[in-house]
This record gives sequence, structure tokens and C-alpha cells, in this order.
Amino acid sequence: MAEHLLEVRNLSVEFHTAAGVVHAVKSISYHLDKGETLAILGESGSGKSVSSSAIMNLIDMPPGRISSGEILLDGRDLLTMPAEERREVNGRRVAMIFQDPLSHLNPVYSVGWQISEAMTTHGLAGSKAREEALRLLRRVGIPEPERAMRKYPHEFSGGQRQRVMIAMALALRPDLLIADEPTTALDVTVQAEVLKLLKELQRETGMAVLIITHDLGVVSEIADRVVVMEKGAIVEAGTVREIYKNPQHPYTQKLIAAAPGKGAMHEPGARAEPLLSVRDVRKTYGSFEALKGISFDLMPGETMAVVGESGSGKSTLARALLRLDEPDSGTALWKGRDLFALSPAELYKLRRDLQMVFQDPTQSLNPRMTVYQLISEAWVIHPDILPKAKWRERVAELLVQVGLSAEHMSRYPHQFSGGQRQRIAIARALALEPQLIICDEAVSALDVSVQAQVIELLDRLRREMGIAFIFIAHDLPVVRDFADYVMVMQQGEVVELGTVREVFDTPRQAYTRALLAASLSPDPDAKAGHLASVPAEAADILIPKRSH
Amino acid sequence: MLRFIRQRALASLISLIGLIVMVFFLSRMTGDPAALFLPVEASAEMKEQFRELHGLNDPILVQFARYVGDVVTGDLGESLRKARPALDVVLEAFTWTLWLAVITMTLVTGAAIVVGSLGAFRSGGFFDRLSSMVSLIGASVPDFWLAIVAIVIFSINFAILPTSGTGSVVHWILPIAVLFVRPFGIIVQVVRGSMVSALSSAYVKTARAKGVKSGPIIFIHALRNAMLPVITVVGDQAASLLNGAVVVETIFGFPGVGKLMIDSILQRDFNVVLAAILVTAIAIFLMNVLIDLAYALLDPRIRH
Amino acid sequence: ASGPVKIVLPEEADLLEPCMATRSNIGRIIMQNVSETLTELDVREGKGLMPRLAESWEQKEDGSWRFNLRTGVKFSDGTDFNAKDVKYSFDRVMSDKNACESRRYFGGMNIKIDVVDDTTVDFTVDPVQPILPLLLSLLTIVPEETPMEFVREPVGTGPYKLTDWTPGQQIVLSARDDYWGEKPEVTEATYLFRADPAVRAAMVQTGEADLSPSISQTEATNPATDFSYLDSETVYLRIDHNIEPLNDVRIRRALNLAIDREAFLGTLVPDSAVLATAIVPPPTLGWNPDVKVFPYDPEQAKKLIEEAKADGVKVDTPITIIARTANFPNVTEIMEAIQAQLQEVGLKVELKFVEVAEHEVYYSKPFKEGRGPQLVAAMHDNSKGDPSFSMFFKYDSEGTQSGFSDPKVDDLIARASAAVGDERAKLWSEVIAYVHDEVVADVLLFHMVGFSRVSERLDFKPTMATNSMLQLSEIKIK
Amino acid sequence: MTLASTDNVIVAEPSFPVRMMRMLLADKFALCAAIFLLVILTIAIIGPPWLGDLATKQNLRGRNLPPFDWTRTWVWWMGADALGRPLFARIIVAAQNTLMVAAGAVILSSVIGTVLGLIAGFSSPRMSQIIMRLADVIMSFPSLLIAVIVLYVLGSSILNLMLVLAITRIPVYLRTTRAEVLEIRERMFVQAARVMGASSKRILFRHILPVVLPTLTTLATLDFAYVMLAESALSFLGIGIQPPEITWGLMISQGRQYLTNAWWLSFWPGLAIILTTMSLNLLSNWMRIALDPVQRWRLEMKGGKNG
Ligand SMILES: Nc1ncnc2c1ncn2[C@@H]1O[C@H](COP(=O)(O)OP(=O)(O)OP(=O)(O)O)[C@@H](O)[C@H]1O
Ligand SMILES: Nc1ncnc2c1ncn2[C@@H]1O[C@H](COP(=O)(O)OP(=O)(O)OP(=O)(O)O)[C@@H](O)[C@H]1O
Ligand SMILES: [Mg+2]
Ligand SMILES: [Mg+2]
Repeated sequence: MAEHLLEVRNLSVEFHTAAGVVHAVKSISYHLDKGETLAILGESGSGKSVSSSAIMNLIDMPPGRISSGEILLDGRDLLTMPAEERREVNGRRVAMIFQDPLSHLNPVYSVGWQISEAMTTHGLAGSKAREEALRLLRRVGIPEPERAMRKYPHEFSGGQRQRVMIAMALALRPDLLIADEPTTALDVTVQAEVLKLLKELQRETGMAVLIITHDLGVVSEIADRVVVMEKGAIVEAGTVREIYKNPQHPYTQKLIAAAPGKGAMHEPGARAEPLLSVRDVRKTYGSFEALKGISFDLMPGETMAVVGESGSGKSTLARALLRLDEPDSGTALWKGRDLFALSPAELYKLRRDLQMVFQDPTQSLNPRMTVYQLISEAWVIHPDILPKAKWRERVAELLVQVGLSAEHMSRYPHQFSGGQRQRIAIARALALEPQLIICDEAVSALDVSVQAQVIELLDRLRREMGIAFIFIAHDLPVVRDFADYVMVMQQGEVVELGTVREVFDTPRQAYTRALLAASLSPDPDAKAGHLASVPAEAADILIPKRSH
Repeated sequence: MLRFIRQRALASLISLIGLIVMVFFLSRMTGDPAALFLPVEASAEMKEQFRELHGLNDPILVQFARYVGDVVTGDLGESLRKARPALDVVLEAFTWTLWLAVITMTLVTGAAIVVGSLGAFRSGGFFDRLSSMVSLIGASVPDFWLAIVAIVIFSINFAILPTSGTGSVVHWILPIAVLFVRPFGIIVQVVRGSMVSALSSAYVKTARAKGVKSGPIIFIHALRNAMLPVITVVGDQAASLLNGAVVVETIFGFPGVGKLMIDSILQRDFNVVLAAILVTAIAIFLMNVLIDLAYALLDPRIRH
Repeated sequence: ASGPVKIVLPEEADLLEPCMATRSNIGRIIMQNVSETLTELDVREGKGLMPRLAESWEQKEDGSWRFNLRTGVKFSDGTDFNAKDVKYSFDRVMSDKNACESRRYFGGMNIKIDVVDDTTVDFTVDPVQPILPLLLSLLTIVPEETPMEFVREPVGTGPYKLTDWTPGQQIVLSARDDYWGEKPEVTEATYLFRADPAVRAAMVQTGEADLSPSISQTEATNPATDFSYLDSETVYLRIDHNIEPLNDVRIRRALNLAIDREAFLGTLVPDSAVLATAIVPPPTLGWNPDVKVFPYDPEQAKKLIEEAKADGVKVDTPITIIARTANFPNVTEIMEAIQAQLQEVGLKVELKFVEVAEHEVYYSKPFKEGRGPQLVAAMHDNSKGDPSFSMFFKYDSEGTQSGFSDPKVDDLIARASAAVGDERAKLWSEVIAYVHDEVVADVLLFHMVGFSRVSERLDFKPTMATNSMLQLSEIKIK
Repeated sequence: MTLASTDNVIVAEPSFPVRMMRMLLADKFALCAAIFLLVILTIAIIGPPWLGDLATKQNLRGRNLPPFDWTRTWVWWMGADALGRPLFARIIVAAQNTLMVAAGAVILSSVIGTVLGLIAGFSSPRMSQIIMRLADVIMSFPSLLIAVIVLYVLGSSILNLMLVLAITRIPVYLRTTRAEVLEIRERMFVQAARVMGASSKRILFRHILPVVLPTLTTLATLDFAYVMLAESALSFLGIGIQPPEITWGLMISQGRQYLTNAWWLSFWPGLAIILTTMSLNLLSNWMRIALDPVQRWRLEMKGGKNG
């Protein structure tokens, strides 16, 4: 009775860990029809990835185990299918694109080869496969596809890599495409491009799309129906409009309510003595100018958001301010002293005041340290902050502050989901009681409800403790809610700098306007014509990312 | 690329000079060749005259200056013992060693990759346990012991292989087999370890999602990524073979450079020792360049 | 029958230089095969000194020697052999342009050579040298055209010539058609080199070689192919008499009494080895049958040590045995056993193994200042039939390896060296007895035996000379 | 306001030693290896005073006694050597020297090599160049040749042997460590530590070293075998440890000539080397997993089932 293309019934997945069995997915059921797009929405760690990995047969067993359920594709259970037949399904009938295209592309083979392989694996002749790969690359909008065929993944920008992944997934025109957070790593303009492409392709081939995300904007942009997951279980299902307009489950309600970009904008007060005064900072890598003279002021307790496309120099600026990279020229006066001229000993003292939360929480936490060790390391390095006897207590406090619990202390980073890890990283930054925290895409990996709470946490810290923030982000609604000032960067230059209201309400530059237009609204009613209005020049800016 | 090789060559030249200086002085601290060349009953005058004949009476720095002068003009001196140019002696022996090393390492690498990869694919399985057991034992067996046992079994008991020598292809079988064992044991372990992590990487997931079969996943997707550490170890093992498989050469009567080097230092035939070190060091340098090329060939990220 | 043979040797010759033929790795290949000498010592049938390139010789009134040379002899390069070649060969050995090893046999003598005519040559030696004909069995004859420097391709008058030398692999000698003497059965000899004794033994067993002059005792198990032979090597501990407590004869005697020599025979040392009472093996001139081996008497040894101790000799000083690694088979085990036996009687004994070059430093003069009491384990080879090749070096005050100085010994050695005939034998016997019984110069242990494996298709019995030469003409093919 | 935790109930983790014990019990092979090594270690400590006399007492008439003669006391069960000394006792006595040389050389070379590698990977390019050239020199210097030369110059003793073997192995650790450091120091968590103001020392030893350590441990256990064999090869060439000192390597090389008629002379010490290396290897593989938080579940899962 193959009435649905895909039907998941009572699927349960568990993992065996030190602390016992983790029930990652608890008896979930949903279905998906031809040509339909289903979004699985849910906060970080709710089991979205695990459930879709089960469909692709990608769960590592052990430690994982599918403890119950069936996954029917056209009525046939994928879980009980013979191995050879099962393998034939992957790629041909069901294909997948992953969140992080760099690590999911094989670094040592050309992309042309990798796309062709999807076809040759399923019996296509080599030369035909290459022709087809070329066509696909052209189709997904990779410039100079002939040359691109011979290039390697590290030679592409993030957006381009994601397009390569998509081309690869679409190679055999699958009936079902699973996209696991396909745009989380991308900046808004590229995200808009990728989603647009997905929709077009879906229209062309009539495939069903299962998209996993925690971004309400993405959901409203692309999905027909939504499944909401929480703690491994499905708590609500329905059409996008139903869910958005009339959420039933308290969790869904909270999620919708947490969608950013709705609150009042900050109105910064009068500016007095700046905490940090940056003038004409320049940085070049070889002949490439990453920063072309950046200047701005930051007052205590103020938030400066830095937005701009990928590769525009945002992270480079952050690294220079923290002296992780030495800038070529310019000054950065911190309470009147030039950061770039400090000796190592002076810098050490200053480290307490100037902290950073990194873009990628997985990479920024030492995998061999427990949460307790990670957070308390701050006090090992700066022993005068807190006597050792109080560490445990304070770590617990910090964990609660960032929305984790004290028992998490003895766990290791890999035992947390991405969002949880970022909260640990924030707790670690807070441990030093700094005056300025630079957040480099610190909330991009978080789902909306957590994101809202983290933002609120940061906001509270700013109000209560007077911490200033440099807030690098590509999610404009978040910036709108949190920032006092917004700095828009493009190709190493500041193209626009002003208060939130100025930048959001009366953008002066075309580039800023393009950015704002590409930003997705969670409201399904607001989406009409959205993507169509993205200016062509903004969508096509695809600057190659730094190689590995 | 050329620039890179030139840089490497320069750096290696520095190492080489350091090596020569060190060996020159160290070896001369080990004793007087006259005492060894001449019988114990030889008179003091005879020894004196022998030293005079070979310039061993000059202050050591003078000897060194003369040596350096000769080396610069391409003359590595005469063998004290053999009355022929040291370089000829060494090159003759080195050719044998080179062949032995190349053939052995080719076989070892091929076999170790297959065994290690299969072990990694079903890590913890029966084949994995068996192969790591065998390779571990292989890595812990003394080679001279193995060599003699092999001769007893294959040459004496079964009489299917010659005991020793270099006459024909069959003569190479036992030495290669004995030399094979230890590097194989080590490289299998490295391949396995490297493959285990490569197989758990994200791009392997992608390949599985594409429906790629196990064979290509192991040998096409994971292996090439896992090869970098393997190549390093292969290089190390090859270097130690190029430096001479002394024990195996001794037992099988293989006229290689390892035995030559040890014999020469035992006889204080300094020129031969120095020439041998020079030749093997250059060979190892060239091999390292090859290894770097292999890196670049395998991993496009290194090419830039 | 006739045919080729393959011979496997422990080490390759570095060069095939005739004047180095007294070194065993070279001599085994070319001595009397390629390069011949004027005279030749027969050890196989005990016939003494035999003519080779010299047909006869006589000592003249003034003590000088006249040699009458064989005629019709050609070198392998086609030139004729005559008296000038003899003179040239000698001059070459004595030249300072090379480091010919055989020069050492002519040390301390002034030799003048006169070429009387093509077939007659006179040797005038100062002081008079009674054993000159024997010494000339060590002088290889090369043609006049040979350069002074070392050569790698020997030219000689022998029954064979070098036809192939692939360094590291093989050396081939082929029989000459124009040899002056009897044509040998072996038409061609291929020499192979293997360091490992087990491999050498295996090669003869599998037919890869026909003859291995030295294999290890443990391999020599097949009576049909394996032969032992007294190999003229004598193992002993050289005592350094200069350092207390070894300067006391009671202690030296105790050392000798403490060692159970018999126990080694058939265990660590081959059964057929002979307990030594002299530094030279039995067939040597003047070997003294009346000298008796020290009995194994640990009680007596202890008593002697007690006595010495009572006289204030520092018997507790640790004595070091210095031995050379791989000097002879089982050297480590034998030395360990000796160490244990000496400790048994209450001496403190340490054991130190050193490699050739370092061993030489301990063995030969000048000895190191500030050394402790030492016993140097060494092996001495004399297959030349006369003790003069040993006695001076080992026992004379001036001898390079002598551990003591005794005027009586010096005098006896000087007289014996100058004497001839029975007088000579008597004097050597006297030296041997005095050194052994009165001086207790050293701890003599064994005259060693070697083992060889000979393929059953050959008829060949190794002799005492096999260590230093291997005459292909002595090998018969069944 | 606190955030909703998405986590399942967390069980308190047991203390470190208890956890290690449990993980050890979970891996039967590693457990056997650990027990074996413990026995060897005990033997190495008490062996020489306990059986020293028995192991050196010769009996030339009982030489090469075959093994498995159950009628005699246990020290004779492995047979006797060429001087009639009980092999079992000798193996036990030799354990001390063997382990001392092997462990000494491995520890020395790994510590020096790792430290130099850390410095080379983390300090200025010039320093790094100097260290790497030094490593090249040692590397292209045939190790047996260094051994021969150094042993001549210094004389052959246990300590010198240890030193020589250590010198020849330094480059291996140096290169491995440096390569890894170069990679790891670019990782985000290292940057994060720098932002916190961590000193280079702390970064090297607290953040980088633990990541390199498993690789080095594996290397070191393989080297353990290498060193024992190299020592044995030196004995074969006549320049290693000299009697009356004994090591397993020396025993093998002494027994070599009796291979055809008394195999047990070199078999037992060979077996001892193999078993020791294998145990070390099994244990290091186990440790690699046990100390890696990401991999640990493999052991804990089994432990859970058993316990
Ligand atoms: N290998 C594993 N071992 C233990 N627990 C695991 C493992 N993989 C996943 N989990 C647990 O399963 C749960 C669901 O994980 P999943 O990756 O599906 O989350 P997600 O919804 O995709 O989150 P995110 O948005 O952060 O990617 C999490 O609580 C996680 O801790
Ligand atoms: N170490 C480096 N060597 C060479 N180029 C670099 C290096 N680091 C950064 N770049 C280049 O500098 C530019 C700015 O990089 P940066 O990481 O600051 O971008 P970003 O604005 O943070 O982008 P994203 O949003 O993707 O994080 C990019 O083009 C990048 O390729
Ligand atoms: Mg996920
Ligand atoms: Mg960035």
C-alpha cells in the first residue's frame, strides 16, 4: 500500500554511552509525498539529524541502534532490505546533502569526479557521467563549469561547495532529497540562492524534499508541511501556516515566539569615552587585502554588529583585535592604550577583558577536556579571579546561566549537540568576567529558541555587567534584536555604519539593501516574492573561502 | 616545485656537511687502523710506516682539511683495505641494497595496504584481530633468527630455495621475505589506524549516501586520504633499508652497503665509511623528495 | 677425475695481493694456488721443508744461503721466472711504498740479495738466520714488472690464475695450461663468501658449495662430510705480571690450577682439541712432551692464594679478563665459565668483552698506565713449524705481547733463534718448560681444532695449514 | 529564567581509577596484557636477587638440556643453555636488563624527541629549521653504524647502549610530534586557549600534547620491540651487551648457533620479546580508546554488559 513516497513509522534510535542509553529518537512517525517539501523543525539535539541518517542508513552501529520502527519507501521497508538492494537505494532513489559541505566532500578528488561517481556507481558509463556532471554544475550555477570540474573542494567558496553537494545529490534525479541544514553554514545571500535553487530543481524534477533545519525563515520559505521535534519525539505536525499561525504545543509556541526580528530596536544613548577605538586597520594575506582600513568606536556596554557576506573580512577583523593575527597597520585603542603595541605580558593581563566566542563550537572546545575543565581553565590561567574552592560552584552557576545544568560538568564536548556546545563556549568566555566579548557567528549554529535565549542572556550581561559586544553575524533579524550599531562590511571595507534603526530602516548602500532583502522572514505570509527580489549582484558574489 | 626541491637540497646539504664532519671525527676516535690492518706481531716501525703511507700521522685537522679538499674535487679517497676508490666500492654495494630496498618496499607497501585496510573496514572483527596479531608478531621477531629458520626450512628441509647468494632471481626470495616481515608489521598497523579514522570521516558518509560499494569506499575514498601518514612510515622504513639491512646481508651473503659499512668501521676503513654515508644520505634525500612529490600527488591541498 | 669446485669462505679477501698472502683471508685463495714461494712446509705428511720454486738450497761457510731456482717456470702473464724476480719480490715486500704484511718475518735482520745468475740467488743475512729457508716459505714471488703499490690482480707462477673477481660475490681461479708442475684435478675454483657458519655448512649440504674449510662445531655432525683438524691456533690468557697480585707466582699458579680444562673438552671446546702446554702446537720444532698440563686442583689454588694473602699480596683486587668478541667459537661461554671457575677459588674476576681494535690496545705494548690486573684472552696462530715466530713476541722482554720480563727467558730465546738442528730443538724445549713451570707466564688453555665440511664428491682432508692456505692441488675429485 | 535542557538524565560518573579498571575488565585481551606486563615488571625487579645465582651457575655437563622435563624443578622446564644454566631462570633474570635498556631507550628518545618536536612545531621557523636539520642528520645516519661508533668511543655498557639506541630513535618522535603540532596548533580550541591568555607552555602541554600523545604511545610501544631487537642485532654483530650481563636479545643471539640442534635456546627469549611487545601493543591500543572521550563508549558498553 504505497500511498506515500516515504513513510516513517514508530522509528526509535538509541545510543549507548558512558552515562547509559540515550534515546535520541523516540518512536516518531511521519510521511512525505511526491513533489512535497517537509521540514523537520526542532531545536538542537532534538533528533533531527539522527532520524534522517536512519533513512540513509548512515547511523554508526554500534554505538547506535535502531530499536524499533520501519522506514517505508514506496511501501518497502528500508531497514529490512538486503544490503545490496539497500545500497542501490542510496543515491538513486534517496539522496542527501549535508550541513557542512567542506568536510563532506572528499578533499583529494576533483568535484567533477565526485559528481560523476554518484552516477557511475549506479551503472552509468564514465564519459556520460562526466557530461552529465558538467551539465549539473552548470545547472546549479557554478561559474566556469568546465574548469570547475577539475577543481578540488578546497578551491571553492562555502556556497559553491554546497552547490556542488546539491549537484551530486541530484545526479540521478532521486525521488527523495534529504537536506540536513543545507544553509546553516552559509551567509544570507548565498542561503537565499541555495534555497531558490532547491525550489527550482524540485519544480523541474518533482522530487520530494525533506529539509532539516531550526531556522523558521527557511521553513516558511520552502516547506509545505512541518514536523516539530523536541527531545527525540514529534510534538506537532501540520502545514507551515497552521504551525506558524496557530501553534498548539507549548514547545512550538515557544519556538515561534522566539523567532527573532520582532522586538523593538535598540536606541543607543549618547556616546562618550570609547572603550575601544579602532582606526584604519589593514591586513593582507600575500597580495590579497582582507582588511582595507577599518575604523570604528565602541562604547562600554554597547553592541556593535558586524554583518556582511562570507569572506568580507569579519573574522579577520576579530582575529586582529584579539592579536591572534598581527594586523599590518592601524591602531586599536583600548581605554587609551594601543592593543597592537602591547607586550606579551601586558597582553596577558588584557586577555581577561577581551574574550571571544568562536563560530564553530565543535572545533573551539578541546575534545579531551570535560566541561568543568574547559570552563575552569580560565581560572587556572588567571588564578587571581577565583579561589579554587569556589570553582565547582561557579561552573555550575555559569552552566545554569547559559541554560545547561550543573550535572553536565563532567561530560565531554562530543556528548552535546552543536547548540549546547556553543553555550559551553559562552560560559567559558563569561568565566573571565570580560568587558568585551567578540562573538564570531556565535549564535548561527543555535536553534531559534536557544538563540533567543542566548541573545537575551548576552543582552542581560550587557545591561547588568556593562559588557560590550562585537557581534559578528549573518542573521539579520538577530542583529536587529540585539545590536546598537551595525557595521556592514564588503570585501574588507566598511560600506555602511550606523545605528540599527538607520541601517535597517533607511539603508543607504545598495549592498546593504541586498542583504536585507535576502534575509528570510519566519512569517509564511511575508515570503511572497521574497527571493525574487534578491538583487542579482548580491547573489552572485561568491568569494572563494580560505583553503583548509 | 623546482624551487622547493632546491630549498630542500640546500637544507639537506647542510645536514650532509654536519653528518660528514661528525662521522669524520667520531670514527677517528674509535682507534688506529694500523693496529687492525697489520698483524699483532707487526713492529712499531711497520705501523708507523703504514700510518705515514696513509697520512694518518698528520694532525686530525690537517687530515680533515685534506679530506674536504678532496671531496670538493669529487675524490672520496681510496679504501685502505681494498686498494680501490672508496666510491667505487660503495656504489657497487649500494646498487644491490637499492634493488633489495625497492623491491621489498614495493611488496611490503602493497600487501600492508590491502591487509591494513581490510582490517580497518571490519575493525574488531576476526580478520582485524588476526592480521594485527600476525603483524605484531612479525614486528617483534629478530630478523637473524628468522633468516636462519627460513634457510633451515626452505633450503635444507625442503630444498626448494638456495641458502644464500645473489646468482639468480630465486636467490632474492629468502632475503626479501625476511626483510618483508618487520616493515610489513609496522605499516599494517599504521594503515589500519589511519584507515579507521578516514573511514569514519564525513566524506565517507557522503559516499555511502551516494550508494558507493564497500570496495571503492575503502580503496578509493578512504585510502587516498589515509595514505599521508602511511607514506611517512614507508619512507622511514625504506630509509632504514637503504641504510642497509646489515643482518640479512650478513647471513645471506648479500653484498650490500649495510654490511660494507659495518665491516668498514670495524676495520677503520674510514674513507669507505664516509663514502657510504654520503651515498646513502643522498639517496635518502632523493627519496624524501619523492615522498614529498607523492604527498602532493595524493593530496591536492598540499600542491599549493 | 677432474672438474670445478666451489669453496665457501667466511670472509671475502679485500684484495688479492701476493705480499699479503700470509693473511689468512687472502692466503686461502692465492697462496700456492696463484702465488708460489721458493720453499714450502709440508704439514700433510710431515716431510718438513720442501722445494717449490727453489729446487735446492744450501748454507755457505759465512752463514749466507744459496738457492738454486727451478727452470722453465712462467708467470701467468707469460713472462719467465728468474732470480731477478726473487730479488724484486723481496725488495717489494720491504719497500715503504706499501704495507706488505710479510715484511714482519724479516724484521731485525739485514738481508742482502745477490742475483748470481738467472737460476741462482744468494741471501746474506746479518745476523745469521738459520731458518731463512723456512722464512722464504712465506715470501710470495711476483714478476719484476709488478708495481710497488698493492695490486688487485695477482700474477704468479702457481697452477691457477685469477679469471674473475666480482667483488662481494665471487672469485674464480682457473687452472693454467702452462704450469710448470703436475696438473691438478681441480680445473676451476669458485670462491664464495658467507659470514654465517650455519649457512656455510648448509651450502655444502645442499650442494651449493663443495667445501667449507670452517664450519661451527655444532654443525659438524655428519661423519661422512665433516672433519675436524688441529688448526694451529692456541688459546691462552696472557698474564700481565707487572700488576699486583699477578706479579706473585703463587697467584699465577693458582689461576692455572683453578681451571678445569678437561671439563671444556667435548662441551664448549671440541672433543679433539688438545690441552696446551706451550704457545705453539705439537708438531712445532722443540715442542716439549715432558711439560705437563696443570691439574685441576681448586684446593691447592685456594691454598696458594691464602699463602699469598698471608704475605700481604692484595689478592682481593678485582682481576679483569679481557676477551675479544667472536674471537673463536663459544668465546663468551668459555670466558664466562673460566670467570666462574676462578671465582670459585676466591678470586675476584671481572669479564670484559671488547672488539678487535680495542683488544689490540690491551694485548700489545705499550700497555696503558694505571691499568688494573689483567688477563688478556687471546688466540695465537703458528703453523710454521718453528717457535721463533711466537716466542720472541710473546715472552721476550722486548716482545710486543709479552706480559713480563725475565733475563733468562730473553737469553734462551736469543740463543735458540740463532741455533740450528738438534741444538735449536733442545733450546726451544727448554724455553717452553721454563716459561710454563717456573715463570708460569700465562694460562695456556687449548690448541683448537677447526671443522670443515667437504662434499662427498671430493677427496680432501684439511690440515693444520688449512687455516692459512688451501692448496687446490691437494683436492682430489672422486 | 533558565533554558530547557534537552538532555536525558545524567548518571554520575564513577571515579577515574574505578572507570579505568572497569574498562580494562571490559577488554579481555588488554586485561591479559596488563597482567602479563605486571608479572614481567615484578620479575624484572625481584629476578636478579632471587634467581641470580641459579641463573649463572654453570654445569657444563648438563648443557643444552631439552625443555619440558617435568621431573626437575620448574626453573629447568624451559631447558638449559650451552653452559647448562636453567633457561627459565635466565629469562627471569634477564628481564631486568632487557626492560631497562628498552624502557630506558624508549622513554629517553620519546621524551627528548617529543619535547624537541613540540619546540620545533611551536617556536620560530629558524629554531624549527635547526632542530629538523639535526633530525635529518641522525635520520640519514645508519642506526647500527651510530651504535657501533658510539659504543666504541664510550665503551659498551647497559647505560651506553640505552643512550645509543635512544639517540637513533629520537627523530621518529621528533618528526611525528612536529607534524602533528603544526596541524593541531591551528585548531580552534588552541586559538580559544590563546584568547584566554594561556601561555605557550600551557597550550603545548595541556592542549596539544594530549592530542599527540596517543600517536606517540603507539609509536613507543612499537619502538619497544624495535629496541629489543636492535639490541639483539648488536649482540649478533658482537657489539651489544656483553656477558656476563644478560638480556633477552643477547640470549637469542647466543642461542642462534644451536638453532638446528637446540632450538629452545633462542626460542624462549624470542617468545618473551614477542609476548612483551604484543602485550604493550594491546595495552596501548586499549589506552588509546580508554583515554579518548570520544571513543570510550566502546569499552564502557562492554563493561556495562559484563558488570
Ligand atoms: N554518537 C552519539 N553518541 C551519543 N549520543 C548521540 C550520538 N549522536 C547523537 N547523539 C544524541 O542524539 C541526540 C540527537 O542528535 P541529533 O544530531 O539528531 O540532533 P539535531 O537535532 O540534529 O541537532 P543539531 O540541530 O544541533 O544538529 C542528541 O541529544 C545527541 O546527544
Ligand atoms: N590565513 C589566511 N591566508 C589567506 N587568506 C586568508 C586567511 N585568512 C582569511 N583569508 C581570506 O581573507 C578573507 C576574509 O576572511 P574572513 O575569515 O575574515 O571572512 P568572514 O567575513 O569571517 O567570512 P565568513 O562569514 O565565511 O566567516 C577571505 O577571503 C579569506 O579567504
Ligand atoms: Mg543535526
Ligand atoms: Mg568568519
